Amino acid sequence: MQNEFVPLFYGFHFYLFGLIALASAILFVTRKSPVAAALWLVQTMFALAALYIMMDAQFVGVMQILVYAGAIMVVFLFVIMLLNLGHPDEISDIRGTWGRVIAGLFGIALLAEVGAASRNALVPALQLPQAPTDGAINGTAGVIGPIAGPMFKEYLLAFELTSVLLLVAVIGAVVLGKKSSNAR
Amino acid sequence: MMNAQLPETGHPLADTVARFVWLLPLLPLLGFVINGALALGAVAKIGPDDPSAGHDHHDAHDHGSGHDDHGHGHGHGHGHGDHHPVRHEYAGIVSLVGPGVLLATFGLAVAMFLAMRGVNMEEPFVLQLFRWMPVGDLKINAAFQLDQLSMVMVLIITGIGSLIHIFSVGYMQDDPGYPRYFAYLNLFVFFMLLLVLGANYPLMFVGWEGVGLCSYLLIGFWFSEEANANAGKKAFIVNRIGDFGFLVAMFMLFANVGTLDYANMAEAAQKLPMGGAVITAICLFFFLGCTGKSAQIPLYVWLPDAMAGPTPVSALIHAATMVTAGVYLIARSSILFSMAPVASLTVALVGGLTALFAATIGLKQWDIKKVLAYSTVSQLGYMFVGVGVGAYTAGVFHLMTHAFFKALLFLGSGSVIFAMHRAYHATHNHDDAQDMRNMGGLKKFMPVTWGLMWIATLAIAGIPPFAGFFSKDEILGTVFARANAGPLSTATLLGVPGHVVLLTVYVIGLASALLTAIYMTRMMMYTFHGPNRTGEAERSHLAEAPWIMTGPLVVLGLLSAFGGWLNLPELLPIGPIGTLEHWLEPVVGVATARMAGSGEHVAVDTEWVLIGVAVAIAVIGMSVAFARLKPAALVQKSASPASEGFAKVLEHKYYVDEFYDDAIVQPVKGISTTVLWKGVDAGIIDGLFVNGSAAFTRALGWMGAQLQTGQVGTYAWVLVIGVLALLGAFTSGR
Amino acid sequence: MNSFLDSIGYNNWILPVLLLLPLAGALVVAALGMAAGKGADRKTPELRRLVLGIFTLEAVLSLGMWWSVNVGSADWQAGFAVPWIPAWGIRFAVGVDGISMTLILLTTLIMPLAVLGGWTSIREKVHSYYALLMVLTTGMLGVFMALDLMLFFVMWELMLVPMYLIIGVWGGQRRLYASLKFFLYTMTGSMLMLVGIIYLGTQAADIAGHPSFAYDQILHNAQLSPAAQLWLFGAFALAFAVKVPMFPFHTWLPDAHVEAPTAGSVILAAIMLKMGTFGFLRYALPLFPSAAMNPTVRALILTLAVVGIVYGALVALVQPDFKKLVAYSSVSHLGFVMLGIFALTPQSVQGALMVNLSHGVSTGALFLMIGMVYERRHTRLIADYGGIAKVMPVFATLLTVVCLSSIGVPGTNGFIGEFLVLIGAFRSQPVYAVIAATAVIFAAAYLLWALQRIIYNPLTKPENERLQDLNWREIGLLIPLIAAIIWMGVYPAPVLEKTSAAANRLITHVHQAGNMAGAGMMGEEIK
Amino acid sequence: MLAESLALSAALFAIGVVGVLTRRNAMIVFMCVELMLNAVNLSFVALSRLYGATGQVFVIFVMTVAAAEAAVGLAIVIAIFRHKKTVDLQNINLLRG
Repeated sequence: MQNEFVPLFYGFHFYLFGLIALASAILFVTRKSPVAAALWLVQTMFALAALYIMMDAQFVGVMQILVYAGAIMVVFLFVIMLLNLGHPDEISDIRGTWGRVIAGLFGIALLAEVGAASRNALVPALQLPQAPTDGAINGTAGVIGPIAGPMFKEYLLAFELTSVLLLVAVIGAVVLGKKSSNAR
Repeated sequence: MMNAQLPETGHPLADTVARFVWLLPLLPLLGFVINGALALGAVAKIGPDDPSAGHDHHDAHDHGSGHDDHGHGHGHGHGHGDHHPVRHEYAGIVSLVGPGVLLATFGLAVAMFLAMRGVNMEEPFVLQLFRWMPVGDLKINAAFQLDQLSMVMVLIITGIGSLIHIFSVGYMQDDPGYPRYFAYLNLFVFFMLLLVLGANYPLMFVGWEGVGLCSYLLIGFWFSEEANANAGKKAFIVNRIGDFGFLVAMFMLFANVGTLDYANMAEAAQKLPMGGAVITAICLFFFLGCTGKSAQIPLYVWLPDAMAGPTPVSALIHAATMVTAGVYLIARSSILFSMAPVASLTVALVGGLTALFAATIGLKQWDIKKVLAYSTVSQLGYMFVGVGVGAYTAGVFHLMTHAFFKALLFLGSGSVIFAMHRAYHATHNHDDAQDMRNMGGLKKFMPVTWGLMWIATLAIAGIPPFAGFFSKDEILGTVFARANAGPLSTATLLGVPGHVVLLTVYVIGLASALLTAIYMTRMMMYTFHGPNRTGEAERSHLAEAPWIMTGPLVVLGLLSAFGGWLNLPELLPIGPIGTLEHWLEPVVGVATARMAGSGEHVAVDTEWVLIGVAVAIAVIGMSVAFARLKPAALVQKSASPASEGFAKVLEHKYYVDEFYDDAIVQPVKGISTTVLWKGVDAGIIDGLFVNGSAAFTRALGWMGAQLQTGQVGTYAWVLVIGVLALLGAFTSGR
Repeated sequence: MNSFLDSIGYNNWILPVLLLLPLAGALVVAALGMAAGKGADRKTPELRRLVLGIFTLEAVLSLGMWWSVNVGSADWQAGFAVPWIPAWGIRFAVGVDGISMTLILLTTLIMPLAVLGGWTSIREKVHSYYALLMVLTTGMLGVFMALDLMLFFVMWELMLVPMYLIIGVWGGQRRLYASLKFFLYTMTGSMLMLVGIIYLGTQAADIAGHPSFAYDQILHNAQLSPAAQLWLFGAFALAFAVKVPMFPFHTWLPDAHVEAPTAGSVILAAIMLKMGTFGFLRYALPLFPSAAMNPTVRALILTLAVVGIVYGALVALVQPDFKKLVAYSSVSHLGFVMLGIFALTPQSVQGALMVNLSHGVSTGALFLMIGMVYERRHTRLIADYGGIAKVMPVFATLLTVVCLSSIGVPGTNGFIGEFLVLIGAFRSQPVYAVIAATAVIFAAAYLLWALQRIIYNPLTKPENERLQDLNWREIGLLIPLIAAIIWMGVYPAPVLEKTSAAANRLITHVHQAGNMAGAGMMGEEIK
Repeated sequence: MLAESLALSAALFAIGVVGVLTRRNAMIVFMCVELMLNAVNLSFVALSRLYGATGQVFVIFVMTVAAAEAAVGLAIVIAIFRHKKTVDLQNINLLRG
């Protein structure tokens, strides 16, 4: 992917998926129906997965599709169906005009502040180096090995803790979801 | 400590019996320990292992045991000295130990006295025992000082003390607290000896407070009556006001002179300017201590109440020994007082005023012991006049004669009360056994007591040749002499020239001598003369006390009659002249000379006139009393009308107690309760600050809780605002 | 004695052992309690004996310090130090001088008596109670021993928690209010102190920038400007003043005393109040001499001390509750200690130490005796008693002796301390000393009045007629205290000699270091 | 491409925020949170091209957390719905003390 031809082709697709992600995200927040919203979110995630793959993060991209779009969002949809929330209510759940305007202003303010922060190089890490690092260039960055390395060495403890977290989450979900007989 | 002499260093007394001076206080202490253990052992009933286990078990136990404890509860229901027929189980051994240790101490004291007479001693004999409070440059040792002054005091204390102990064997014989009584009495003698034998002021202070403590315990001996317990407490607290003065005086002395030992006081005190503010303040603070212990204005109020204790206690503590500690203190500090004429004038003036003031109250008291109590206050005033004008020997002399005749008077009144009590007890009458209106005509029932008490009365009134005449006359004579010459006459007290003050004191002295003669005669007449008012049934039970009680009276009678020979004036060469004066010369000589100044003795004929005036006044007083008082017109206390006018004021002691109560005690309690406790403590500190800050926190918390709506949406909004603000702050900060 | 102690290396191990023994005991007791489960309280008799044994062992072990500690030496005695948190320069360092040695002995001797005092009155959660008492002991001893400011702070807080629980769990009716008040009051003060300690630790850092909390290091190396000294002194003084307690930070004391169980009151009064004054002596004065000698600061503290003396006495006069009365009397007595410390003369400082000890003994005894009579009658109100000398003569006798000691009657320990404080204070601060001396009057008034209303007067209440006198256990536990009262009153010289060198060093140091604040005439008097 | 990625990430994040602020349906708010997580993931991945694969490791962790969160969160939603018959956040104030 390092040949001269790539930038145009690559750039086109990069912007394409970026715009898809952006558009479907906007559509996602504006849909009244939860089901529609969920589907637009899935769309966003697919677009993001494509971006990941384009950025040499193939493994993450696959995980994005499998875990996020495939598993998590399906659970969401499943719950929406289960609770029969598929039909938009007569009364919209969206806040009033002023709420939307202020929320929008907040969003813009947030973007502006992030932009200003990166321009002011407030966070030293945002002083971006001009050239990509070696690992990124040699094309091995996206494959599983470089990810698994630090994960099972440096971040072994964190990794093990995530397993505990997941266990806790599973138990918590079961306990919460169980229909308690003595519920009021 | 520089002058401190150990027995080895060749003091003339070092090889004599005087090296056992520590035994003097130790013996009574031993008596206290034994009697105290017996007292506690007799009444103690060890409780069960688990005190909170309930009372059921105890009930059965208590009824079964039949201990004499119930006697206690009942016995003191009405008045003191209620004579229970059962003698204490340890009465025998206590009667042996209690007076025994005192007699042994007296014997030892006499031996030391003889040893002391045998040597020529200018320096005091100081026996260092151990280091007591060695802190930095303050080096206070437990040390005893035996010199002429403390020897006299020791002899008075142990001598009179022995007699009173013996008397007590009879007086207290049926009291359930018999061993406790002797324990306290022994403890008192211990502290009193510590007071006079201590070689420095702090050690004297130990004795000073210790005797106060014993006085407290003995006044409240029959503690089941609130009045007695109150009187004891009052005595202690009022004394503490005086002790405050004593303490401050010691502080000033140490801060300015650097020592608290008597031994090098004379030389150390030279640092201070003569008559300066510091030495005057020191002396005045010491005198504040004296007004407490020796019951002078304004702190005399405790002594009359102290009569609530058993009568022998009144004789020993509140007449003969403890209350004279103030006089001893000034005699001991004569070096200091002679350097402060203003303080000395104050002493003399306060003493004179007290003498007069108390004498007037004594005129209208009905309780026989109260009369004697005010008489004691009055006579103590005399002693202070003596030591105030620098007649230290005369002051100590009067202290001694007063110890003789006042002990006799108290013990005599004790006999009377004993008899009255027995009579009332026999008929189950609950009338007042101490009120003179219930007495009268006791002469024919108790002739020995009557005779001896008349000797004492003549002595106190100042009729020659009884003891009191000599001592009183010497004091008055010196006052007159000092008014004419010497540093006192030239000093000024609050702008009033010294000689005016002293002449006033002289006149006051005469006036109170007159009053003394009157009230003493009144007491004798109402008690022993005229018709008997005790009651028909009781009369047959009135009788002289047993010999164990009258015996000591006889000895005291002899001393009261002939005690004056111990220090005869030059004018009356009927025996050795000025024995006591020569004896005390090494201790108070320098100070006396300084106070006398260059002034010559008063002319001989003037002196004769003075003596004549004094005697005439005493005779006039007694005659007036004889002429005006009508014992026959008296009726029993219960039938007596309340007095009117000034008599009522006198009978209520000028309402001084009431005044102190209203002006000091109640305000202090009131302010403490309402302002300090409820106001500052509970109101401001706890209310405003402590609970206030809690309320403030709670209010903040409530406000915070209002934000806590439970609406996730709201939280999200707040969160975003927070993030925006933080980011904004970081972005714009750069 | 000394050679024997040397032969067993006493000085090398005694301090850590004293600290660890109660801690180990606490673990054992807690484990026993857990093992016994629900029926634990039935095993109380055996447990009590075990606990008493541990405390007695502790006391016996500590007694050797009386001989082994060379009080004249300028070095810390029986020192022991190991690194604790090296990264922050915190060491586990302990050591004693004459001052802390006497206080340690007071602690170890009071503790068995406190256990005996609550022998039959603690009936619930006994295991936890004794475990807490032991932890508390470690905390208190640690405060006296610590030579590292962080260790000191940890110990300072360590004793707070058990006492909070003891009051809060085994206390009286309003125990929650009282324990919370106690906790918050003390905590407020000590948090500021923590800030001060951290600041000091950074100031005493070595060249490489490693902080050090070692006491000597801070004492000699910390360069503090006068302004910084003032602030730090304020932070430390607040923590200590609450603990002392000085007027106006005293209101936790009456509540805590009234609500605490007997042992709690005894420990609180006898030992924990000494922490405050000890803190002033060991930390606030020597570390910040120029602040301590600042005329304004000194006048403020002396004024508060004297106000506390008189105020405590006056308020004590009108208390209906005997425990409260004694609590306020503590305010008064501790005022004497503060007066003595800040008068800074040899007599006054040693007198202050003496008041510390004698207050520990006599007030401890007073609380024990209140506990005894409370156990029988279940009331602390003075008005509910009266005339009980008739039925409890032994109790009455002992109470009288203890009250006299508290009043400061000569011949008892109370007198020595007060006398020395006043005579010493008079040399440098005559006005304060004279005002303080009036307390001798008030002390007699409030205690004798209470005494009269409790043991004297007519026996009118039928409930009191059936009161039983003390049992042998109670008499036995009071006898050491009575003996100490008399001994320290009659022959205090040995105790005074134990503290004299340390006190003189302190005075010299503060006067020299704080010279700019105007040491005045006192400089040349210390030799 | 890096700057664009980060910009997109920021935009997606802002959209998520706006969604959280404007929506009251618990399910949608949840999904908005997921969107925000995804936006962060995008940053991680983008930056991992510069700094190495560690960023991707964190993406994995984030996903795990998101999965756990979804599990528990949805269980809570179900429990609440069972109780209140609604998922409208306005009607839910169990958090109120």
